[in-house]
Amino acid sequence: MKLLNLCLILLATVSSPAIFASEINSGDTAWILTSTALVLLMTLPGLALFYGGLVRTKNVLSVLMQCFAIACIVSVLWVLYGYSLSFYGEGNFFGNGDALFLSNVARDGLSVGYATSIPESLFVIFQMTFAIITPALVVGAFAERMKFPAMCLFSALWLTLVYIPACHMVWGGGLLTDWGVVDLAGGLVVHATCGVAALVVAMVLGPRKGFPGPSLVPHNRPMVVMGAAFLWVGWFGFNAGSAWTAGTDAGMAMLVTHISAAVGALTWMTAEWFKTGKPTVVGIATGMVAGLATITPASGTVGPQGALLIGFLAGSVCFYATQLIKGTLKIDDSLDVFPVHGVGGIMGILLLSFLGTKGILSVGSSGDFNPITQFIIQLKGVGVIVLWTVIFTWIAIKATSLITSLRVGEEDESEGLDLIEHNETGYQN
Amino acid sequence: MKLLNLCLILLATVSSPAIFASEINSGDTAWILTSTALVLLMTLPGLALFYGGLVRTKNVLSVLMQCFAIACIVSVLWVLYGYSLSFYGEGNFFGNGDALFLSNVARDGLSVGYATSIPESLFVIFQMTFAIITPALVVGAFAERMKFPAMCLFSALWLTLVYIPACHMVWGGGLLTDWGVVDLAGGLVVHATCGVAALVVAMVLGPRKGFPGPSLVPHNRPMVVMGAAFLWVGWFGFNAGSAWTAGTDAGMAMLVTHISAAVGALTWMTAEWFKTGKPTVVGIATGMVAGLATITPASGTVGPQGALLIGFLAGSVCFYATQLIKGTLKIDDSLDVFPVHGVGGIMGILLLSFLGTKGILSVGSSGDFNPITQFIIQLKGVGVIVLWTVIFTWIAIKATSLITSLRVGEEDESEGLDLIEHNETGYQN
Amino acid sequence: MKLLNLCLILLATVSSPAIFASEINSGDTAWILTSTALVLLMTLPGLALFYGGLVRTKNVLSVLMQCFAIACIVSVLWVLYGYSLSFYGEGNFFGNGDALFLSNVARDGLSVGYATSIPESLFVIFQMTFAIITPALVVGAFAERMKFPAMCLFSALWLTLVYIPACHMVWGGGLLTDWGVVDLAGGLVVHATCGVAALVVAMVLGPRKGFPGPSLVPHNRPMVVMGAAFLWVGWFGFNAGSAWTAGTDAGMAMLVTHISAAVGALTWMTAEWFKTGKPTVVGIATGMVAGLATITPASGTVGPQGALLIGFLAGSVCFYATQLIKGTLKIDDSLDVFPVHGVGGIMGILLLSFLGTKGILSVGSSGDFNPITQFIIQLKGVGVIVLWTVIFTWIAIKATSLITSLRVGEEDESEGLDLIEHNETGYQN
Amino acid sequence: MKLITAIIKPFKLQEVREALIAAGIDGLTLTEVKGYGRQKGHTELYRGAEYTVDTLPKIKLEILIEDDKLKVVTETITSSAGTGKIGDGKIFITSVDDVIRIRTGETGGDAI
Amino acid sequence: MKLITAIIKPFKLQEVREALIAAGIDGLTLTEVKGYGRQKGHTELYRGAEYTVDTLPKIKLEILIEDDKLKVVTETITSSAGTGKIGDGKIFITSVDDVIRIRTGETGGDAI
Amino acid sequence: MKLITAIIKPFKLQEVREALIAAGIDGLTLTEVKGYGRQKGHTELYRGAEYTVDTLPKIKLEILIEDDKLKVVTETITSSAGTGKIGDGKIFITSVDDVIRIRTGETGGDAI
Ligand SMILES: Nc1ncnc2c1ncn2[C@@H]1O[C@H](COP(=O)(O)OP(=O)(O)O)[C@@H](O)[C@H]1O
Ligand SMILES: Nc1ncnc2c1ncn2[C@@H]1O[C@H](COP(=O)(O)OP(=O)(O)O)[C@@H](O)[C@H]1O
Ligand SMILES: Nc1ncnc2c1ncn2[C@@H]1O[C@H](COP(=O)(O)OP(=O)(O)O)[C@@H](O)[C@H]1O
Repeated sequence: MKLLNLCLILLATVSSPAIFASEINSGDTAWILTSTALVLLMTLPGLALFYGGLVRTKNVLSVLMQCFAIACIVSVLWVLYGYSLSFYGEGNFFGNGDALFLSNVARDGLSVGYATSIPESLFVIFQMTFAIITPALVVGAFAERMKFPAMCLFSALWLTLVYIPACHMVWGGGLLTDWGVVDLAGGLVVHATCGVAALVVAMVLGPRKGFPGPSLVPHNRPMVVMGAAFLWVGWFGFNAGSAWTAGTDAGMAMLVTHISAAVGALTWMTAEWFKTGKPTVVGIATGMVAGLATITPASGTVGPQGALLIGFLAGSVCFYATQLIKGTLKIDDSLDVFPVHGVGGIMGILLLSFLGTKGILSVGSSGDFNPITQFIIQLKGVGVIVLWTVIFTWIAIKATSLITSLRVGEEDESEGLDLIEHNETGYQN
Repeated sequence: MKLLNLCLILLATVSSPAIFASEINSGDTAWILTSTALVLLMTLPGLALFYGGLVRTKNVLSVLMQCFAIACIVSVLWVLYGYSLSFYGEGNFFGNGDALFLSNVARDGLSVGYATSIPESLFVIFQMTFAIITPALVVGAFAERMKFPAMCLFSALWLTLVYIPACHMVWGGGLLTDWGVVDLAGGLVVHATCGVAALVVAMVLGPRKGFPGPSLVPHNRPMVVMGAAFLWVGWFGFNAGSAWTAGTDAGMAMLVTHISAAVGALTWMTAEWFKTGKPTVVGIATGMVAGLATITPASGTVGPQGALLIGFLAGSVCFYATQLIKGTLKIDDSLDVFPVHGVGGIMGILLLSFLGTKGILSVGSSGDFNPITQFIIQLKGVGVIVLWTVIFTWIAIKATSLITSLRVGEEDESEGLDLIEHNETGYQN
Repeated sequence: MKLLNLCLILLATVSSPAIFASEINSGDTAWILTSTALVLLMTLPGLALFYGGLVRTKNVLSVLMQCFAIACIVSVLWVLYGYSLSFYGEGNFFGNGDALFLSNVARDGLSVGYATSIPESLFVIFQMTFAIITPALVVGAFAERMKFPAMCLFSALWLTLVYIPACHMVWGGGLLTDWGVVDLAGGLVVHATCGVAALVVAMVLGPRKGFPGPSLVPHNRPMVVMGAAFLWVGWFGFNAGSAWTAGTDAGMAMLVTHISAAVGALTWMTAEWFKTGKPTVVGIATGMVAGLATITPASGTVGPQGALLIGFLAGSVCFYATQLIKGTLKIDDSLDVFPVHGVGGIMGILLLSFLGTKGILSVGSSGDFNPITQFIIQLKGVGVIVLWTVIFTWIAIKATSLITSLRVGEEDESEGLDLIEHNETGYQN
Repeated sequence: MKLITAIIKPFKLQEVREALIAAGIDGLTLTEVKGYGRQKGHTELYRGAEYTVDTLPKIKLEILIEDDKLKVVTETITSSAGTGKIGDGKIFITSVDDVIRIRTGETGGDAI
Repeated sequence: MKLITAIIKPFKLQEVREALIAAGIDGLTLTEVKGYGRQKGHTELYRGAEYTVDTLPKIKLEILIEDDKLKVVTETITSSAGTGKIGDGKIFITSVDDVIRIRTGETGGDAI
Repeated sequence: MKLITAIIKPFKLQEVREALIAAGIDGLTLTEVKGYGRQKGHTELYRGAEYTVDTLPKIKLEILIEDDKLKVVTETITSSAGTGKIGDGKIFITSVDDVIRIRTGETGGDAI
């Protein structure tokens, strides 16, 4: 009886969720619910404002509209087939159709594979917010000239042909999962894909009228800063949410994410200060985004000191990459998606091999850990994703151009997309 | 062995917070704390910006001020008597005075009734954020012409005469609770009441000078989009917070909420595209709000497929309702509160009978579940709330008009409320 | 015995918070992760927008840049030595160097001292967000005239000489911890330091050209309201996060925080209405901030009724203090940091002695509780912090002036800091 | 040819425009300006302090017409823009040497 | 001295400016205005309702010149601002009594 | 009657206004304009690239006066708006045929 009592007393004090691995943990669930809200905040309003402020007055609504429409279209496609093709089944490049229309997602269902302590419904929507932001990032490449119907079609195709397979390959049990590629929150899946796609799309579409030239400048820099702030705050959900639990991994992910953002911002600001004589607010904000993009894949494995280094490389390399693409190569990747996200994401993927903590990285790769081995795995991963993205982005944009014209006419471009495409104007007096 | 079995059985059931009804669960609490912040974000800055962007430059501050003042006034009244009259006691229409001044709310107290795993203090403030947003939504009906003192008085009366009884009837153990009306997060309590009130107030006040006409257009559409984005993100707390726990219900509520928002947005955009030839950003944002309002009561019971349908109906029906009210009936419900929130909320309340999952709905209603039976219960609930709201909104606005004049003069209306009512101007050069 | 062992083993796998004091609790961790995001939101974009809207068009970017740069600089210094000097070691005024470069912060480490149920990495970053906002608040004192390089240097020095020792003294086991000073979320550490520093800096720098005069008015009041809204929402993380757990303390902290904000807002609005004849939106927003600053130290100990009183005193006293500093004393503390934060924070620190709940306060002070005794302790605390801040802020600003000039030239001030210091302009047509 | 410059109250713009169209005037150029005159400005508030804004928003209309329309136009504006209260504004009449329509190169009366 | 006032399409501004500089004109003042004329405005949308905005954004250039440059300037503007479509705008020429350079107090031709 | 058009530096506006009031001028109309002249513009930055903005914000004052006040007004403006640096701006003087006060219908000197 004493024994029984003891048991009961002990039990009475237990309130833990985790007793059997496959049960919902309310703390983890609370954190991923929150993270989902934070990642949605990154796109709406974060990215929308960041991009919207960077374009000219006459195009501000078109950019907001593009981000908004992408968020909606991707959400629907994710329900219809995106989630299923990304996270169900064992294919190398695509999953299977077991969860089409989310038919498999029970009200009480637990998440599959990793993330075992949260509901599957939550896993679906958390991942959906990643699927939303990736094509929305590509908006920066074709801003101020692409037609809205073409934009919708292209984004839907691109999600299907690039994002979903990349997601499946890296996170969903596909080829790169098998290879042991480490990518916590999307250096490859999100940033490399959108960055490379941006280059391809920018080259196919051609530059804006007046590029390069002094007329293509931000119409509302406070809006840019505001958007950047939401990206920063939201990114806590992006990276620390990707730890799937509310524990030490999430805490460290948040800390290193923040450090890299801060150092990336200061480095870019300083580089610009040296080059041009003045520090700028668009500069510090852009450096911050570069710092965030670069730490993204590594935020599950590096520590604070590694984050300082990653932030520094993000701020400096991405700054010079921006000069290169626009200044030297004269490619009108209008809002610098490739140099910031593409370069940052790939750099982070590669750096993490050397900056990671041993014990953690070996989880991802097979057997015991060796930085060089991991680096080669990561490099192969980059190769596959970059190649895949180049090919299928090109297919997506070309296919779109066969169905509907990609660009507005020259005069319409002068007039501005807000009026031409949406019969609206941003600001009235 | 028996003892062992007993232990195992006990352990097997432990994972849940609910084993002993009266203990705080830190995960649930974390999520409701977060949800409270999210729902406050919906009003400030969400709704304030959404509405503020929709009015003309000369009235932007007046709308922000109205939302802000309502938030403050309601908070105080909620502490003084609102919470007590809503959630204490068994009256059909009103609660009792046991928690006036929150005297009953102990520092360590647990929440009453449902929501048994969070502190009562948290229950008080989470509910308070709902009480704030409801009268703030009504601002859309009287924007650009109501005097500020009248607005304050009316909102206080309306909270007392409409919101509090509706809240008590549906959620606080009153008449509709007894009938078994299902309303997860406020299709009736929030959206039907504010929507119907908007119609009444708009008709009593009469239209703005220049209505209908081309001069009454949004002064800052990026502000509208920004506000809409915060509504979207905040609504995750509104609906998924109304699950009271951080578990599968919250995950599913968030997922279906998001789906309905996305589909509502796309549907409205498409309807508008057909009707006018162009998709607009104010349109897509409004459709999104309609999608959110409509799923609100149903977000605890429908699944992803049901959410697709609800979103579709929200986007299409609310779009045409907007045309009807302003275009055909010429009622200047200035920012379309009734067609979006009223129509949406009521539609959601009725639809949930048919789209809900059996096992869940039967919790709300008595005995075993039958869609038709539930539909009739829901319909009766709508009848009571609509009737009650019409009568008491009318009383509240008429009582206000006896004490202080409702509208600014014609010349002052031309001048703008910012200067006339607040001696401030929105933007300076 | 076997049976007993089995039970124990099963229990040992339980990850419950309560069972062994020094284990991660996922719910608490979820809430502090969220709170960290909320407190960052307070500075970026909250405070940045609040301050940015209050200045003139030509200086909007400079203010955003100052807030942004401070956030980044402080983050780096916090990693290098700030955290260590604040929270490690037993010195009266400074901690020690055991965690320089966060070398002591293990991936799996638990937080030290209080906050025992969250990871140390999370403790580091949560505290970092407080260290960020404090010097950012001082921006309000030197806005529209300080040079950017001087601003950077001063902020770094000030963090080191004022914030870190204040933080260590009150929260990190230093002098005021020993005395038993109660300061939940930073009435002394955050608001008294920034407020007093604002006065010192404003007096050393001298007033803006045109002060006092009608030209120094907000350029974008909707931006001010938006910023205020984020401060409100973010403050939930500030105060309720400072409860360290997701339980009853956090719930009550959030409730009283909200009440004080609402009452502070209404009181300021009413005072202004009496004095000037009109209620204003900048007024209601400022009163809200005063209400929040004042409840900050007391939010762990007062109840709802006490919060009503604190909010009332905040709104009225801070309103008149603002008139005094600018109107009577003619000190150009440009955005009223001292009267709002300094006066509010100190008032809250002192009031809590009388409004606190007995059982709780005695935890902070020694032995059994007596309001007068506690008041004297609090008063001594105020004395030390105010004196320390006056002296070291003066040293920091003077040291800065020896290295680089503090103010832009008169003509540059007319031109605006955006162009002069950053070669950017806020808005383009 | 004459250039009529009218400074009017912004909320009268719609009415003036319609009256002008009715009078057969279908070309004009508007500018947002600030006026200072006998009409007092207003008080604004900022954190309990009052300050006076003594300029008021006005709309400037510039209308180029042939001489014979002078009377019609000034009378149309006077009657449609007037409220009888201080600050209704002014109309200036200046002579213009010539006018050119950029599109066609036409000059004089044809170009209006 | 003459004051040339040109109303042009905003997107032509850059071109006109460059042409004027090439023609030796290095001083001018720009104003953002709204124009109403033969060129139709556009339709805007708001929640399913259409409304017409019949004024169009234009740029007004004011250029003070000595009489002998009149022809060069009007021709430069006409050729650089023209698209051949309705709404290209107009050029007004008015006589100016005198001009003063504030900095130096110079007047007349020296002050331009 | 004369119309005095002065282009001045924005930060001098307050001073000029006060000087004019002191000189008995209590009516004027302001427009925000952009000026291009000998005063160089400034460089702006965008993500590491520099671009030149060669127009500068200026304020245009339009003041209608009777002929006898011409000298007072131009001198008042010249002295209060001058900094002695390039870009101080210009004053144009043009003759006005007539002026009408909309409120009363007064014309000529009475209408100013
Ligand atoms: N002398 C003037 N020169 C230029 N504009 C003037 C002059 N006097 C008045 N105005 C313009 O006319 C507007 C109305 O003038 P005001 O004196 O206020 O009233 P009223 O037109 O009834 O006499 C002013 O706001 C200003 O824009
Ligand atoms: N009578 C007028 N007075 C003043 N401005 C005019 C007049 N007619 C036209 N304008 C200006 O010139 C612009 C172009 O005129 P519009 O009639 O549209 O085309 P076009 O110049 O090809 O004849 C108008 O938008 C308006 O700003
Ligand atoms: N020829 C001109 N026509 C019209 N406005 C002019 C002309 N020249 C100068 N301005 C205006 O006067 C301002 C000052 O002229 P600028 O040549 O820079 O210096 P300054 O007045 O000292 O000679 C310019 O910014 C422009 O607005």
